[in-house]
Parts: sequence; C-alpha cells; structure tokens
Amino acid sequence: MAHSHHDEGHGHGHHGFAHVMPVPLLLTVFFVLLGLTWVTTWVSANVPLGSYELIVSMGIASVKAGLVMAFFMHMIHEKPFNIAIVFFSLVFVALFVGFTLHDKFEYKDQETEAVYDQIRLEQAK
Amino acid sequence: MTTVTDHSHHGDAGKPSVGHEHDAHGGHGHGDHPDFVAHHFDTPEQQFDAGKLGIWLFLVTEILFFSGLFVAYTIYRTVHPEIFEYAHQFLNKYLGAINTGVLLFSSLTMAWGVRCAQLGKRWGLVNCLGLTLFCAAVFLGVKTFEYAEKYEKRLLWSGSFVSAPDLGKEAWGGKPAAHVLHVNMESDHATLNKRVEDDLGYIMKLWFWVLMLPLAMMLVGHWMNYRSLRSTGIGGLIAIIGIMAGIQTGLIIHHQLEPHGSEHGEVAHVEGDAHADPAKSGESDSELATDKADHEPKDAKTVEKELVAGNATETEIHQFDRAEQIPRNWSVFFSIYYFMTGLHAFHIIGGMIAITWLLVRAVNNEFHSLYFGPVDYVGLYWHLVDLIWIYLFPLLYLIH
Amino acid sequence: MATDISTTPGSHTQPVPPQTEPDYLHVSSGFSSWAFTLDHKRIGIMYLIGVMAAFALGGVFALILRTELLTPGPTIISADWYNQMFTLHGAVMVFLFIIPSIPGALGNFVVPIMLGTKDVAFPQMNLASFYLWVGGAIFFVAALLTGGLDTGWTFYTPYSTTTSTSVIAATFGAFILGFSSIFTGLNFIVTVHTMRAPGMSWFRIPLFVWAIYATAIIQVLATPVLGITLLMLIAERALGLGIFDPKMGGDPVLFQHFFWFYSHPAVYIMILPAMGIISELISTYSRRHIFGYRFIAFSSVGLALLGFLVWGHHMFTSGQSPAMSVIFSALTFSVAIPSAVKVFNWLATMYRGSISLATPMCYALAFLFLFTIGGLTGLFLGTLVVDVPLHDTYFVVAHFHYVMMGGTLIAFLGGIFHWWPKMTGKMYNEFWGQVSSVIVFLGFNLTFFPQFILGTRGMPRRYYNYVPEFQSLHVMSTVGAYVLGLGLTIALAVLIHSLMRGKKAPNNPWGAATLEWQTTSPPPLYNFNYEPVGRDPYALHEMEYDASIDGYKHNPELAKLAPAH
Amino acid sequence: MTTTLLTLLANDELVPKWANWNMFPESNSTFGPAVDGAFNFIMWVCIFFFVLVCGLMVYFMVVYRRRTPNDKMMSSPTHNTPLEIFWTVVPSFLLVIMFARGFAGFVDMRTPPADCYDIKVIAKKWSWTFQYPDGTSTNELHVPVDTNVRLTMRSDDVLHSLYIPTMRVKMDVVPGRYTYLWFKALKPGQQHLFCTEYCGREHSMMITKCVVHPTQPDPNGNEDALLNMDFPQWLVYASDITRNKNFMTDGKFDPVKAGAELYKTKGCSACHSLTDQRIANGGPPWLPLSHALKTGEEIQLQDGSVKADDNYVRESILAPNAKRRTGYGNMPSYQGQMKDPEIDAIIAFIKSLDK
Repeated sequence: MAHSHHDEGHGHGHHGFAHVMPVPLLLTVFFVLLGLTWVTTWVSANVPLGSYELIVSMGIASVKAGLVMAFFMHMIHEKPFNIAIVFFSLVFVALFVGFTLHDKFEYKDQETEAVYDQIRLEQAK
Repeated sequence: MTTVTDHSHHGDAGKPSVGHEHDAHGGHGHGDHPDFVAHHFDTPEQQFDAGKLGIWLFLVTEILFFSGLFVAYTIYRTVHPEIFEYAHQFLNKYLGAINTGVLLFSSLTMAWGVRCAQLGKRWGLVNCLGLTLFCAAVFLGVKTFEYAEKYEKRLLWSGSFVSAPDLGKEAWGGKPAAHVLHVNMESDHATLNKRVEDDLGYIMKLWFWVLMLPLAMMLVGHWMNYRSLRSTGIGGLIAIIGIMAGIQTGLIIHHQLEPHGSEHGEVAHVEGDAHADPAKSGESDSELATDKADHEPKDAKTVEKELVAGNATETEIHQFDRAEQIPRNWSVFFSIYYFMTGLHAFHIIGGMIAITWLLVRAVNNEFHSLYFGPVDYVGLYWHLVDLIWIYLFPLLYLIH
Repeated sequence: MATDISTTPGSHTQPVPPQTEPDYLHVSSGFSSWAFTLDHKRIGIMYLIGVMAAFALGGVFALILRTELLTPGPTIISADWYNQMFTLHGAVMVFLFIIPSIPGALGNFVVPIMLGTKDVAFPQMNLASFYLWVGGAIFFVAALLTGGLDTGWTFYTPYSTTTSTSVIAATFGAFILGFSSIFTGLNFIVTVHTMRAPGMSWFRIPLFVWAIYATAIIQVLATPVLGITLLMLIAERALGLGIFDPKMGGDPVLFQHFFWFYSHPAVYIMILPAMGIISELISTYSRRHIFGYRFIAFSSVGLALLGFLVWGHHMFTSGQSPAMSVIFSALTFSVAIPSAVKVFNWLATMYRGSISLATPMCYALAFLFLFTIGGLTGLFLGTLVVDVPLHDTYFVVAHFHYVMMGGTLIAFLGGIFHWWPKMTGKMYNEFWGQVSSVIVFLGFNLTFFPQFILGTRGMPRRYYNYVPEFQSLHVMSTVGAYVLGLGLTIALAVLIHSLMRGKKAPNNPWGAATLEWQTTSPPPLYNFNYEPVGRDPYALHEMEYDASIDGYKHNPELAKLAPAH
Repeated sequence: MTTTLLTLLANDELVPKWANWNMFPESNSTFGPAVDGAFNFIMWVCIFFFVLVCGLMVYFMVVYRRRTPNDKMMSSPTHNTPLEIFWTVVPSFLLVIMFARGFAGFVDMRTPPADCYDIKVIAKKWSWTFQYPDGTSTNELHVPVDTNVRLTMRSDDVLHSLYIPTMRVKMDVVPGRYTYLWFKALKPGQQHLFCTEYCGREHSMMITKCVVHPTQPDPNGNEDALLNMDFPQWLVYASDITRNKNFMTDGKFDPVKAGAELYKTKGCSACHSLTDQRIANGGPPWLPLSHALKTGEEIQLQDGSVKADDNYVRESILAPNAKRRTGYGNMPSYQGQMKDPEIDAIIAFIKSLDK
C-alpha cells in the first residue's frame, strides 16, 4: 500500500494530497438529493404502490446514499482500499441480514398465536 | 546517526519517500517536521492517509453497529407487518421529510466546509461549520417536537406499559398499551395539542435559560481575550438557537398540517365506534363479575373513563383489549422507532460536539492544504450519520 | 517465490549502535509518566499487568468452581453462588482476559517495533483503549459487588432480561470493552497499512503481525455488532424493547443470532494472535525459516473472514431451522482447513531445524499438542448429528478450553517468556521456566481431558449438581485444576524473580531475526537508535551466537552461506 | 466413485468391535447407529491426525534437538507449494465425508415420521411436565418401546433444553413457540433426562427420568413393578390419581390436594379464576361457583336455571354445552380426558375454595 502509487493517477496540483470538490458539483448533488426526498415523500403520500413500495423507497434511498458517498464523501477520489473496506462491510451486513432472515423464515410458522395466548392467559391468572 | 542509503530498492515500502528526499539528518532530526505533523509520522501525507484509513474503518464499525438495528427491524417487520402498517400512521412524514432536507443541507455545508479547509479559506470554513452546526440543531429541535408530541399521545416503547425488571415499576399502572393509546386517541384533539404546546413551551423556556451558558462563555472569552472559549460559546449559541428554531418549525408544520394531524384522531374514532359493539356484548356477559350491582352493560366510553380513573376491573380491561382492532404489541414499533432515532440522535449530538471543536480550531486558523484531516474526518462521519437517516426516513415514516 | 522474501541483495541490517539514550522504562518516571503515556510499549506493559490481574481473578473463580464440583450436591458454595461464579469466570476470562490479552499486551508492545516504526498510528486512541478496558473492568467488578451476574457469559434472553442480578452493569461493561477492542484493532490495521519501515513490504511482515492484522479485521467488523446487541439487551431489560421477548412478539433465538454473529468471530480474535506467536516461536527456537510463509499469512486472513460465516454452529439445537443448521455445518468445516494448514506448516518448520527446548519453545510445543486436540475435537461439534448429543455438555467445555486455554493462554505464556527479556531487559531462570511449562501441560490435560469423557457420557454444562456416576471424572478434573494452578503460579514466580534478580538481557538472546531483536533490550523511547530497514524476518541463519554477550548477533557474512532452499 | 467411497466409509458394519471407540452411553434409540458411527469415524480421523502431528513433533524434538548454540544449519525448504496444496486439499475430502454423515443423520432427527405417539412437554423453572394424549400428565417422561414418539415442547418462562443421552436427542425449548423432537426407543428401561440450557438456580436439578416401557410385561423382567408395566398399563396407573404419592396427606388420598394440581395441569386455570374475577373470554370464576355449591343456589342458564350441585359440575366437565350459562361461550369437553377420581378431586377442590 504505497501512497505515492495511488496518488499519482489523480494529479492533485498545488493542493498536495487534497481533492477539492467544485462548488457547482456540490450544489447540483444537493438539489438532486432534495428532489429525490420530495419524490419519495410525495409518492408515499399519493401513489398506492402496494408491495412495490418497499422496493421503490429503498431504491430511492440507495440512490441518495450513493450520491452522498460518491460526492460528499469524496469516494470517487478515494483510494481503492478504502472503498473496498466499506464495500466489504456492506457484504458482512448482507450476510448478517441474509442468514438471520432466512432462518427466521424457516421457523416463523412454529410461532403461533396460540402460544402467546396460552402464555398470556396463564399469566393473567 | 546512520543514514539510510538505499531507499530506491524498496519501492513498495510502507513509508513514503517524500520526506526523505532532502533528509540529510536521518530519523530523529525533526528539522523538517512541521508542528501539525505528529512525532511518529514522517510526512503530512502519511499522517493524512493514516487518519483517513482510520476514519473509514471507524465508519465501518458504525455501519455494522447500526446494521444490528436494521436486522432487528427487518426480522420484526417480516413477522409482524400489521404492527408497522398500523403504527406508522402516527409518524408525521412531512416532518420527517423536512428533517431529511435539513440534514442533507448540513451535509452540503459540511462538504463545502471540507473544500474551504482544503483551500485554506478560514472564514468560508467557519461559516460552513456554523451552518452545519445550526442544521444539526434544527434537526434535533424537530425531533424534540416529535418526541414531545408522541409522549403526550402515549405513543411510547413497550416497556412503558408493562413492567421492566430493572425499573422495578409498572409504568402507566401496568395497563396494556392498547388502552392507553385508545384513551388518548379518543380524547379531544385540541386538548392534546394544547398539552403538546405546553410541554414544548416548558422545554423552550429551559433552553432559553441554558442559553445563558454559551453567552457567558462568549463574554468571558471576549474579556479575557481567550479566543477558543469565545468560539466555543458561539458554537453553543448556534446549537441552542438551532434547537429552538427546530422546535418552532415542528410546531408550525404541525399547525399547517392540522387536517393531517386530526386524521389520526379520526382513525382512532372510527375504530372506537367499530368496536363499541363487541365491547358492549362482552360487557353484558359478565354477570358473576365483582360489581354485581352494576347489571347495566357499560358502553365503551364508560369503560374508558374507568380506565383513566384506574378503577376498571380486570375483566373489563381484558374485554376492552379484545374489542380493539389495534394489533397486539403495536408499541414494539415505537420501541424500534425510539431506539433507532434515539441512537441516531445520539450520533448527531456527538457530531455537533466534533463540529464545535472544529469551529474553534477553524477560528484559530489551524487548517490549510497540508492539514485539513480533522475537517475531512468529521465530515465523513457527518455524512455517514446523514446516510443512516436517509434509510431511517423511508423505513420508519414512509413505508406502509 | 522464496528468494524475494529471504535474502534480497543489499538488505542487511546495521549493527545495533550502543545505547546512548535511556530506554523506554527509564526515559521518564512517576505515576503520570505511565498513566498519561502515549508510548505503545508502556501501554502494552499496563495492559499486561491488567490482563494478568484479570486472569488471576478468573482463575480463582475457576478453582472455586472446580472445588465445588468435587462432590455431587453442595460442596462449598450455594447454587446461586455457583451460577455467579461460572458466569463471572466466563465473562472475565473472555472479555477481560483472552480478547485483550495478546493484542493488547504483546501486540501493543511488539507490533510497532516489528514494523520498524516509532509508535502505532493513533497513540491517544491506544491509551483510550486501555482506559476503556479499565472502565469495562470496573463495571464488571461493580456487577460482581451489586448483586452479581448469573446469566452465563452468553447473556441469553429471556433469562438475562428476567433475572434479578446486575445484568445492566455487566453488559454495559462488556459494551465498553467492545470499544476498547475496536480501538486496538483499528489502530493496528492503520499502523500496518501506513507505518511500515522502508523495505518492510507486505511479505516481510512477521507472521505475528499478520495474525494481529487478521484479528484486527474481526475486531473492527464484528465487535460493533456485539455493541448493538448489548445495547438492545440493556434496552430490553430497562425499557422493555420487545425484540427478543416472545410476549411482545419478539424472538429469543434472534438474540442468539446477534450474539454469535460477534462471538463466533470473537473466537478467532482469541486464537489468531496465539497462532501468530506460535509461528514466531517455532521458527525462532528451531532456527529455521518458517515453512510456507504465505500459506500461514493467508490462512490467518482466511480464518478471519471465514469465521464470519459459521456462527450458526452454536445453534444447532437452539430452535434454529434445520436448513440453516445444515448450511452452517457445511461452512464450519471450511474453517478446519486453514487451521490444519498452520499446524502442518509449523511441523514442517521444525523439520531439520536446531530445536532448542527453551521455555517459550516448551510452551509452543505444548500449544501444538493441545491445540491439535482442541482443533480436532471441533470436528465432532461441527458434524450435525454428533453435535446434537454433545451440544451444551462438558465435551464443549473441554473443547473450547483446549482451544482457548490450551491454545491462547499457553501461547500467551510462551509469548511472555519469549519477549520478556525485550520488555524488561532481564533474563529469567530457564530451568524453572521449563518446569512451569511441564506442570502447566500436565495439569491442563488432567483437568480437561476427563471432561471430554464426561461430556460424551452426557454431563451437561453449567451444572451445580450432578448424578453420582460422574464423580470420579470430576475429581480428576478438580485435582488437575490445582496442578494447573500450581504450574501457573510457578510461571508467575519465575517472572517476578527475574524482575528482581534476573541478569541483564542481551539484545537478541534467542537469535530471532525480526526487528524487535535488532534494537536494544529494553528498546529506547522511539524503539530504534537507527533507521530500521525491513528484511526477511525469518533469515535466522544470519544470526550468530556470541558467547561474550550470551546472545546472538547479525552476521551479514552468513547470508551468503544461506542453506540451499 | 465418490458415492462408493462414501458408502464404504459410512458402513459401520465393517468396523470391528475393537475399533469402536465412541464414549457415549449405550444407545437406546434408532439414532444410535448414525450418531455413534459418525462419532467413531471422526474419532479415528482424529486419532490418525493426532498421532501424526504429535508423533512427528516428538520425533523432530528428539532428532533435531539443538546441540550447540551455533548448530550448522541443514538445508531444508522454506516452502513447497505442491506439498502445501496436498495437505490443504486432502483433509478437505475427509471433511466432506464428515459433513455428509452428519447431514444425513440430522435430517432424520429433525423429520418426525407421520405415525407418532404425541406427547406434549411443558418446561418451566425448574420442572418438566409431560402430557399424554389421554390427559394424564407426569413429571417423568414415559414412552412405549419400539414406537415413534414425538415431543411437542413449549416453555413457560426461559430457554430450556431437553436432552436424553441414551436417545441421542436434544432440543431447546423456546418460549413463544413450539419445538419438536422425536425418537424411537429400542429397549425398555430407564435413563436420565437433563435440562441442558442454563435456566437459573435449579438448572442442575431439572433432571428427571425417561422410562421406556416394554410391549409385554415380562415375568423375568425388571424387578421394579412400575418399569415392568407395559405402556397402556402404566398409563392407567399414572392417571389413577388416588395412588399418586404427591396427593397423599398422612398416607391417605387427599382430593383437594389433587384437585389443586389438576386445576393447573388439566388447563382449567387458563379460563377459570379462583377468585371472583372473570378471566377475559374465559369461563365462570370458581369462587362464586364454590359459594353456589355450598348454598345450593340456582344458576342462570341460557334457557332456564339449574341447581348447583356435584352433578351439575360433573356434567359441565364432560358435556359443557348441555347446560350453557348466560354470558359464557363454549368450553371443550373433557370426556375421555378426565377420569372419575379426577372429576371428584376437582369438585372437592372447588368446594374447598369458599372458606
């Protein structure tokens, strides 16, 4: 992980190792984010999407997250290793959610209202 | 001192050779070692890269930290979707959207601040940080309004209705959550709003007095010519005014959306009516119950009154519970809501402290193109807090 | 492949210049010079004292437990006390001792020197990590004093949310300790990435550092999940959160998923650094270049990552779905391979070596023996159908003690004896060191081997009382525990004696080739009196014994006489 | 090829007696061969590797011991990729076999056959309750030999785990849901039944017995009369509360004591309170009923009324819907689930309430 190798590609001029984001870019990203927030709220209030709602709103959220990461968090200029660790952390989150959720799906039918009722009633006595 | 002779052979070495190119005095000569570079680093760039990797790793820990909550949310929602469908109506999605916007704006000013730091623009940075701090405070203010409103409606976490072992008490008299909710939903909307406003008025008054602290810091800092104290005071002032502004925003939006606000009441009303009948029929059955004197079937309203007064019988309570169409354990939604937003708010507060620290250092003109790491790191943290909110907003406020 | 990591032309060390400045122990003195130190070596020493104290506490608990189990039924303490003792034994040993022991104490001391740097990347954070450890320890002690803790170190709900003991204090302590662990791990990753000396390429990093690096990956990725799990548990108890509470529609099995998502990888936090130490010891005391450097290095990282995929094997009988159990069992077997690779590589390192039975090597050989048993018995538990009768019995207790104690503790002791001259500048009594290792080895086997049989015969764990037919094996185990205690006391006495009477240590008493032996004993404040250069850390043939200093010196001439590979 | 190899390695018929190294107590269920066979196989793999590793270790220790501090270095490789790949890959095959054997047996363990004798298990701090289909409930598990038995388990408080070493079965009992376990016992006799999930102070006292009853009472069989009964015989015996030691006062059967226990174990407590408060959606509370029985007052029915007496209570248990009280819903019939002495005990218990 030698530093000099990674930095050569970007050409950072007189600012040393800093990657300066142009103001118009920041402003554009901000207004896009604001627009997406408005869209997702409006859709939620006015468009009955049913089961697609989850996908749509999480999709919009992920686009927003992507914009924040890429531009506000300077990921487009980041070292590949730093991007990789964030990516891998998400892989581990996916593992965590995936395995646990799959397990829950497998046995959730064993949990019946009857069990709760029985416990509730017995505790009421 | 031995001089290292043969660096070029080790092109893949850990330390960059920048500092050594004109390094005639070996390892311990600190002649070219500027103050802003810590003793164990060789170059500003090495220091920056170490910090950057460090903060990214810290963000990774934050992602995994919050992932636990997202897993809990996902699992609970998968098994009990009805609770989420029912309970999310009590969150005001417009307030959520406004808060999202506020946080996004604070992200913009933070990113702009990083730019200013990189370019060595002292006052640009100070302004950006001040704005970020203000937005963070507004966010917390709006949250304060939301929490206060929910408190008055008794939209609380599960443990506030049943006993929790370490609290050693039965909150709300140990009544099942559904009763408390129903009673509150049924009560006059205007009264409820009045109570919310009273609470917030009290909170505002409290903050007003707390305002004296940063003011005092500013004054003392000014008189003693102690710049850091003065800037800390300004930071505190911004934060408190921001919170107060946030609370006011919440109140205004709430009033603006009054039709939406009363929607909640209506929902509960309709349900209350719908279940009056089963409640009635259930009531007439209990002849052998204690109060033999009371042979007249009670209507739902009477039961509510008795519930409020605390003298309804156990039998009645259970019948009342059964009559409700409110999903069982609905208050777990609010458990999750308070836990997630509370932990997020805790991170906001942490970020505000860090930003105030940056503000003080920015006023002291400590950042420049070779040393802007702290601004960058806090910025990354701040964006992550924003990212988490970007997901919390639809998950809690939007999805039906 | 071999040549680029062994003898690169021109990569020779400089002779260590004579000591001109005071060593790190004498550079300053007074309480605050230690309490507020940012020097990784002093922090390492403070950690060492801390974890040894924690180990002593946990050890006393263990002896009380073993004494109680001498007879079925009450022996010396009540059932309530027994439950508190095994809980605190587990919690103290896991959270206060094993997890911070090697990275916090030995890792802090040697990793920066091995990399040829002045300090870790974030010295303040390093100190904060130590004080978080202290804070966590205080909470644990507070829990002990205010009602104790009787949940088992696993804090399974709903028992932990309903018991009347101080669960919140203890879980908050563990929460804080989690952050201590995260800070240590984060620091090491950044240090390894950005602070290496010139010439210290990735494949010249000593294997101990690779192991610590792999450990740090787990610490950073897994520990936050423990943090949130414990916060949720606290909320469950204090606020009635409802996620894990079946009465609120929650799921106690979910808690186990949360817990083991951290705690299985945490098992590798405990064992990986030990494997790193063993790689150093076996190579040094065999005077042989480590065999299969890359395989060992990659197997460390491989174990760290695979360790995240197998947490469900703690839950085969917990109500987890059979489908997930099958998946987790299959994944579990994948973890066996990197561990086996390491053992074979260590053996191959000894082949044709010049094996010295110095105290650290005695411990390393004991490790090899015990870890082999510990690792192999894991196969029984990974196999679904065999795990069903063995789960939650003494077989599991024996298995993890063979790995955690026979593995980590023994390696930790080996590491202490190995680096002791570097840390203190004093030599210890070799004979009594060897005696301690033999007694520890014998006592250990006497304690834990009978527990395999007990478990297979059906003795459940966490039992205060047991059916009389198990008594003879329990008696053996209890006797063994006292022998083990004796061995450890001797080891401690050897170290303390060395502090008072030990003769001055040479810079390189063992003939090791890693960088920490190429500086003075003890090292100066900034670790080196010269600018160190990374070279092959296992070029042991370049080290030459010098009777006048009773230590080894680097002789560049020998590099040319390198034995054929 | 692989399949052949697998069958060969999984065939425990081929294992000679001396090679059977498993340390389990003697198996008494159909799971025995799968568990013990897999254990034995792994045991031998372990012994092989243990001897290999430690043997080499000791051999090297002796042969290559250091003689002088500057031993002349012998040439030896620093790595050997083919060898390393060899010892990475070859053990993997053994692991695949282990997994496959474990998998096959496990699927069997977790798939109860269709024709099972069902026993309900309720675990709570710190006792076990086993309920048989005829309504009998005991604190020890009794099963017929050579029959598939399925346990449907639930917990009233915290996690417990049911473990019968000789049956090679274990399953956690989780509050809030049912978990299942099945086995088929091969021989009559009694064995230990443990709780293996830590559950508090008396965790280690949550030990009971699993008794396997023979198909035919064997005149030369077990001396213990109870163990020698066949299962139906035992069931009759167990349901006869008058012979139950727990319900004796001064050596005589005490119906009130028995009634108090039956009130809990038969599930009356779910709907009938012992006070004058009605349980939600439940049946008539028993304190007023007790009073009515004493005074012999009339009870209001949906059509008419009836005098409160023993016959009325008995009928309400066996045919609850024959006489329905105003304001109450249905109650399940206990016909065939409660025997006369039990009904008498319940009546005695109800009468004892109104002091």
